[in-house]
Amino acid sequence: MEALQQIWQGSGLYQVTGDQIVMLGVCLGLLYLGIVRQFEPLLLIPIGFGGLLSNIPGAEIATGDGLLHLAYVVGIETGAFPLVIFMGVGALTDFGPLLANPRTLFLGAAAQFGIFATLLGALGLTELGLMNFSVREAAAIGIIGGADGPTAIYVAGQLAPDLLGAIAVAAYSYMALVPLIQPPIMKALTTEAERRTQMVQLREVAKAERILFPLLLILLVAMLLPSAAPLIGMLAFGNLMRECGVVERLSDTTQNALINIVTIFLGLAVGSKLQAEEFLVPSTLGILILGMIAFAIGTASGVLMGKLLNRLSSQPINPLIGAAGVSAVPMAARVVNKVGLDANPQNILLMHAMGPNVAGVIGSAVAAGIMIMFTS
Amino acid sequence: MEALQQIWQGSGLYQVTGDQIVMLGVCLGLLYLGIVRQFEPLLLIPIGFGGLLSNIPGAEIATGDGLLHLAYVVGIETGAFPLVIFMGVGALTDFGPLLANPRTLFLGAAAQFGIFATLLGALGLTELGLMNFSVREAAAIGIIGGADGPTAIYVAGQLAPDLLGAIAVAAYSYMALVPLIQPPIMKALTTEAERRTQMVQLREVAKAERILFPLLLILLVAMLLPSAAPLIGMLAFGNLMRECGVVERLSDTTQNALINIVTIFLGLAVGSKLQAEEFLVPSTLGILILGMIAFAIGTASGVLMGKLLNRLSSQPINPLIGAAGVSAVPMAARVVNKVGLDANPQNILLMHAMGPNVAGVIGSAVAAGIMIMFTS
Amino acid sequence: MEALQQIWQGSGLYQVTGDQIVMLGVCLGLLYLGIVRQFEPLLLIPIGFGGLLSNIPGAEIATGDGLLHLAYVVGIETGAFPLVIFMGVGALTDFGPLLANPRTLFLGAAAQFGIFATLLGALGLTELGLMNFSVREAAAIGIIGGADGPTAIYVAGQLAPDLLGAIAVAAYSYMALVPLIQPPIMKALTTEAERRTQMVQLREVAKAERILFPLLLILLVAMLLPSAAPLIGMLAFGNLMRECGVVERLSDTTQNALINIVTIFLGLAVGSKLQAEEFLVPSTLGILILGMIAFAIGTASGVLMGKLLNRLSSQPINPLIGAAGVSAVPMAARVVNKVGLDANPQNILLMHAMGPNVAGVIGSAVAAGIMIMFTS
Amino acid sequence: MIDQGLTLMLVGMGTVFVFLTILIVATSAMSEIVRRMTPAPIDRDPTADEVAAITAAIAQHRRQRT
Amino acid sequence: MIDQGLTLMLVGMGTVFVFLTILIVATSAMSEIVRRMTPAPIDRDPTADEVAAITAAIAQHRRQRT
Amino acid sequence: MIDQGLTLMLVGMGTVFVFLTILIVATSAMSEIVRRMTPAPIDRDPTADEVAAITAAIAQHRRQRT
Ligand code: NA
Ligand code: NA
Ligand code: NA
Repeated sequence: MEALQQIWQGSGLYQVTGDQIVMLGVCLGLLYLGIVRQFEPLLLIPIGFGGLLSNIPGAEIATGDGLLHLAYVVGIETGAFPLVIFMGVGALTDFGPLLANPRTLFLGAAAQFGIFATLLGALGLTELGLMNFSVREAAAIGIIGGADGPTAIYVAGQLAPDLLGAIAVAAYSYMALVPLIQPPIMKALTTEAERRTQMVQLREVAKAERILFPLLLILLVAMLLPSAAPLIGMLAFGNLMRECGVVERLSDTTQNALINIVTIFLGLAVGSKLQAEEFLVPSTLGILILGMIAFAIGTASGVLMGKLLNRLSSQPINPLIGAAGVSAVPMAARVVNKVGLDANPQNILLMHAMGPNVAGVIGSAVAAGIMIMFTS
Repeated sequence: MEALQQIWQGSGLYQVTGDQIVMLGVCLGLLYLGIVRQFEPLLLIPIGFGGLLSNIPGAEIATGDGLLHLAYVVGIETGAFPLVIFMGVGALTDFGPLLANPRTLFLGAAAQFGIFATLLGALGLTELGLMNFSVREAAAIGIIGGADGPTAIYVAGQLAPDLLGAIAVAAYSYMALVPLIQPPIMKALTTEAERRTQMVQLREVAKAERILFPLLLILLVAMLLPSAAPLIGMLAFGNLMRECGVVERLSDTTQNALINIVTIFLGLAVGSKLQAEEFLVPSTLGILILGMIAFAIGTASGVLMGKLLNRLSSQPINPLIGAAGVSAVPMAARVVNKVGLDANPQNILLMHAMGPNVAGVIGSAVAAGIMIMFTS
Repeated sequence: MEALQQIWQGSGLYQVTGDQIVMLGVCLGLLYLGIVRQFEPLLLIPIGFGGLLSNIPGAEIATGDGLLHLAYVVGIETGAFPLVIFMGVGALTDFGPLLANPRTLFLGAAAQFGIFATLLGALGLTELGLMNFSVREAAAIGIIGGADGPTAIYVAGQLAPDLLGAIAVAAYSYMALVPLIQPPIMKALTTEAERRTQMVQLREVAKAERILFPLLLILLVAMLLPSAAPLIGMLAFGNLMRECGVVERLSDTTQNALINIVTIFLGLAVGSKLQAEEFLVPSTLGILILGMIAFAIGTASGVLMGKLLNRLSSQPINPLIGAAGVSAVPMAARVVNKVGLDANPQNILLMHAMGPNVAGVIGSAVAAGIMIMFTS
Repeated sequence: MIDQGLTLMLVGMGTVFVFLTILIVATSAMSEIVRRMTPAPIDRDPTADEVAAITAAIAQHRRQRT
Repeated sequence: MIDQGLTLMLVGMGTVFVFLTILIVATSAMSEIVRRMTPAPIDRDPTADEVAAITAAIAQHRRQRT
Repeated sequence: MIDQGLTLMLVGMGTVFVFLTILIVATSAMSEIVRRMTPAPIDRDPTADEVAAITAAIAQHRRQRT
C-alpha cells in the first residue's frame, strides 16, 4: 500500500500544477506551429519538445543535473551554442548579392530601428509602471526586432537569462510569422508604382571579393566595435571556410552535422526556459507584444529607407526590398519577392532582397554588440 | 643507468598485475566477439578497446584527467550519453508495427518480468550471503533483463556506478547472444502447431498516427510515471523528429553523425569501467549469471504472454513474437522470424515481431523509471 | 557625449597595441599561406582566424569566458582534441605499406633524431644564455621535429602550455613547407644513382594482418612504454575501426564529421594562444628556428638510415624514402615520389614512401611518450 | 530486503502492465480518431486488385478510341 | 531610465549607420581593387549574345568545310 | 641541463629504436602466422599470368565445343 501511495504521489497527476498544464498546452501549440504550419520547424520543434519535457512535474529534466539544464549551462550560459550556430549561418550564407550591391547595407541598418525603438518601449512601459524591465532586459527584448534567432539567444543569455525563454520563443515565432506580419506594412507604406519597380540584374562577384569580405568585416569590427566581435567573428569565420575553397570538408561539416547537432541541443536548452514558473509571468506577455512591435517597426523602417534610397540612387531600387533588412533569412526575402510579383509578374526581386536580408544579419549583430557594450 | 631504470620501472612489464593481464585477455575476447563473431560490434568494439586502454598499467587513461575518465564523467555520470543514444534510437525506430497492433504492448510488458525476477534474485543471493548487493545495485542488475543497452547504462550510472562495467558488458553480450539464448526457450514453451501460426497482415498506419504517438507517449509518462520521462522523453523526441517530416536534416544527423559520435565515446567510457580492480570482483560473476537468468526469464514470460494473448484474441497471434518483447532490437525480432520460418516456411513473422520488439524498449524504460523512483 | 566617448574608448582603434597589430598581420599571413598557397589549410585557416579573433583588443574571445578560451580549456588542456584527432588519423591511415615492408619502421625511427637533437639544441641555447627553456619546454619544442601536428599539440599542452601557440604554428607551417625544406637535403645526401634506385612492388597484405596490427601495436606499447599509450591507443583504436570491417558507420563518422568538428575547434583553440602578449616573445623566434632545424635533421637522419638499410638489405631500398620518416603524412611521401621521379621517370616511390611515412607517426608518438615520461 | 524486492516486483510489474494497458487504450483511441478524421488515405500504393481494375479500364478505353 | 534609453537609441542607431556606411565604403573599395587586379573574369558562363555568336561561327565553319 | 638533454637523447633514441625493432619483429611474426594459417588468399585480383592462362583455357574449351 505504501508503495502504491509512493507511485501516486510521484505521478504527474498528483503533482501537476495548473500553470504546468497551461505550459504543456503552449508547448503542444509550438509543436503544432512547427509541424503542421511549418513555422521555423528546425527550432520550434526542439524548443517545443524541450518545453514539454521541462514542464513534466517532478521529472527534473530542466533543473539540477537534468540533461536540458546541462545543455543550457554548457551551451547557452557560455554563449557557445548561438556562436556555433552563427558560424554555421556564415557557412550557409552567400554574401554575393550584398557584394554586388553594397548600398543595400543601408537597408539592413535602417531595419535595426525596430530594435532600439523596442528598447525604448520596454523602458517606457517600466516608467509607466506596467512592466518592470531593467535596461539590460529592455536591450535583450529589443533584439527580438533583429529577427535573428541566434543573436537574440546570445544577447538574452548574456544580458537577461531569466527572459531567455520568452525572448527566444518570440524571436522564432515572429520570424515564422513574417509572411503574415510584413505584407500589410509593406503595402501601406508603398505605392503600387513603387512596388512595380524593376531592378537591374546584379553584377557577378569575383571569388577574391567573396574571400576578402569576411576578413574585411571582422577587421572593421575589430577596429570599431569589438563588442560585436564574437558574433560577427564566428559569422565571418564560417563564411571564410565556405568561400575560400580549400577547406570544403570543414565547410560541409559546419553546414550539416555541426549546425544540426547544435541546433537540436540549443532548441532543447531554450525549451528548458519554458518552465511554468519562469515563463508564465506578466513580463512574457510584455515581451511578446514588444517583440511584435519591434518586427513591425523594423519592417517599416526598412521600407522607408528603401524609398529614400530609391530617390537618391541613379538606378531604380524597389523599396519593398527594405523589408528584407530585418533579416529572418531567407523568409523575409521570399516575402519581398512574393509581394513584388503580386504587383508585377515580371518583377523577380529575390536576389535583390537577399542583399538587405544578409545585411540585416550583420546589422543586428552590430546592434547586439552596441547593446552589450553599453549595458554590461 | 638511472634513465634505463626509470624506463624499466615505467614499463608495463614491470608494473602489470595478474589481474590486468586477465582483463587484457577479457577485452581481447570482447573484441573477438565483436569483430569475428559480429556480436553487437558497434558497442563491443569501443567497450573492448576502451577496456584494453584502461588496463594498461601506469597509463592512467581511465583515471584522473585521462580521456576515458573524462568521457565517463561528462557522458555517463550525467546520463547524457545514454539519453542521446536513446534519442538516436527514437529517430531510428519505426513504431508503425506497434501502432498497427497495439496489443503487442502486452508482450513488451510481460517480458519485463525478467527485470523484476532478477532484482529479486540479486537480493536473494545477498540474503543467502553469496553476494552483497544493495537494493539499488539489485535494481541496476535487473535492468540487464531489459535487453536494452542505453537503458541499462543509464540506470547503472544513476543507481550503481561501481557495477556499470559489468552491467554494460553483460547487457551487450547477452543482447548479442540472443540467437543462442532465446530459441531453446521459445521451442520449449511452444508447440509445433503454435509456432506454425500465421498472422494476418498488418494494417497501414497513417502519418498522423505516427506523429501523434510519441506525443501521446510522453504525455502519458508525464501524467503517470515522471521518473521515466528522461528516457522516454528522448526516445519520443527522436521519433517525433523522424516522423514529423519537416526536420529531415535534424533527423538525419541524429541517426548518423550524432549517434555514431556518442556511441564511440559511450563505448570508450564504459570500457573505463573494465579496470581490473573494479571488474575482477565476485559481484561481476554474479552479475553475469543474473543477467543471463534475466534474459531467459524475460524471454519465457514474453512467450507465455504470447500464448495467453493467442487464446484471448479473435485473430491468431503466434506466441513466438512474445520473445521479441525483451527488446534487443532488431536481433530478437529476427530470431523470432527465423524460428517461425523453421516451423513453417510461409510464416514471415518479422514485421509482427517488430511490434513487441519496440514495445520492449518502452517497457524497459518504464521499468527503469520505476526502479529509479523506488530506490533513489 | 559621454556615450560617444564610451564607444570611442571601447573601440579597437583606441585600445589596440602595436603588438596586436603585428599579430593581426601574422594571422592574416597564416590565412594567406592556408588559402592562397594551400599550406595545410585545414589547420592554418582555423588557427589563423582564431589568432585574428584573439588579438581583437577588448573582445575577450580568447580569455575568461570567451569561446576560444573555453575551447582551449575543454579540448587542449585536457588533451582531448589532439587525441580525438589522432583517432581520426588512425581511421584515415592505411598501414598496408608498412605491413608489407615492416623494415621501413627503422626509417620512421631514424627520423625522430631530429626531435632529440632539437631538444639538445634548445637546452644548449639556454646554457648559452640566449634563450631560457626548461627541460619540459625543450622537450615540447623538439616534438616539432616529429612533423605531426596533433602529437606536437598534445605534448605542448602537457609539458609547455605557454609555448603551445608557437609550437603549433611552427609544426603546421613546417609540415606545409616540406616540399621546400626536404628536397635540397635529400639531394645533398644521396647520389644520382641512389635516387634512381627502383624498388620491388609491395606484397599484398591480408585483412587479418590489418586487423591484428593495431592490437599488436597497443599491446606492445602497453608492455614497453605506457606513457605513449594515450596517443598510440587512440591511433590504434581509429585504425581498428577502419580495418575490422564491421563498424563502418563509426569509422565513417570518425573520418568525417568527428575529425572535422574537432579540427575546427582545435584550430580555433590553438589560435587563442596567438595573443600578442604570449606570442610576441623572444622564445617564439627561438622555437621557429629550432623547429626548422628539427625538420632538417629529421629529414637527414631518415635519408642516412635509408642509405644504411639499402647497404644491409638484400632487396634494393631507395634511400629517398627515408625522408618520409618524419611523417608529415602524406606530404613527405609525395615529395619523395617527386624527387624520385625527377631522377628516374619510371621510379614510382609513392607507396614505398607511405611505409616510413606512417612509421614516422608511430615513431614520433613513441618519442612523445618518452618525453612525457622523463619530464613529468 | 527480500520483502522490499517482492514489493518492488509486484508494484513494478503492476505499474508496467497498467501503464502499457493505458497506452494501448490511448493509442487505439488516437488511431481511431485519426482514421475517422481522415476517411480516405490518399498516399498509399494501389492494391493488386485496384491495379488490375485500372489496367483493364485503360485497355478498354484504348480499344474504344481505336 | 527613459533618458538612458533615448541615448542608447540615438547612439545605437548612429553607430549602426556609421559602421555599415564604413563597411559599404570599404567593401566597394575592396571590390574595385579586386576588379582592377583581375581584369578578365575567366570562369563565368558565356552570355546569351556570346552563345549566339559562337553558335553562328561554328555553323559557318561547318558550312565552309562541306 | 645539457647533461640531462644528452641522457634524454641517448635513452630516447635508444628506446625509439628498440621499440620499433620489437615492433618489426612482432609484426613480421604476426604476418607470417597469418599467412601460414590462411594459405590461399582468395580475394585478390588474378595476376596478368593467371588472366592469360584462364583466357587461353576458355578459348581452347570453346574451340573443343565447336
Ligand atoms: Na537582423
Ligand atoms: Na526491453
Ligand atoms: Na613523426
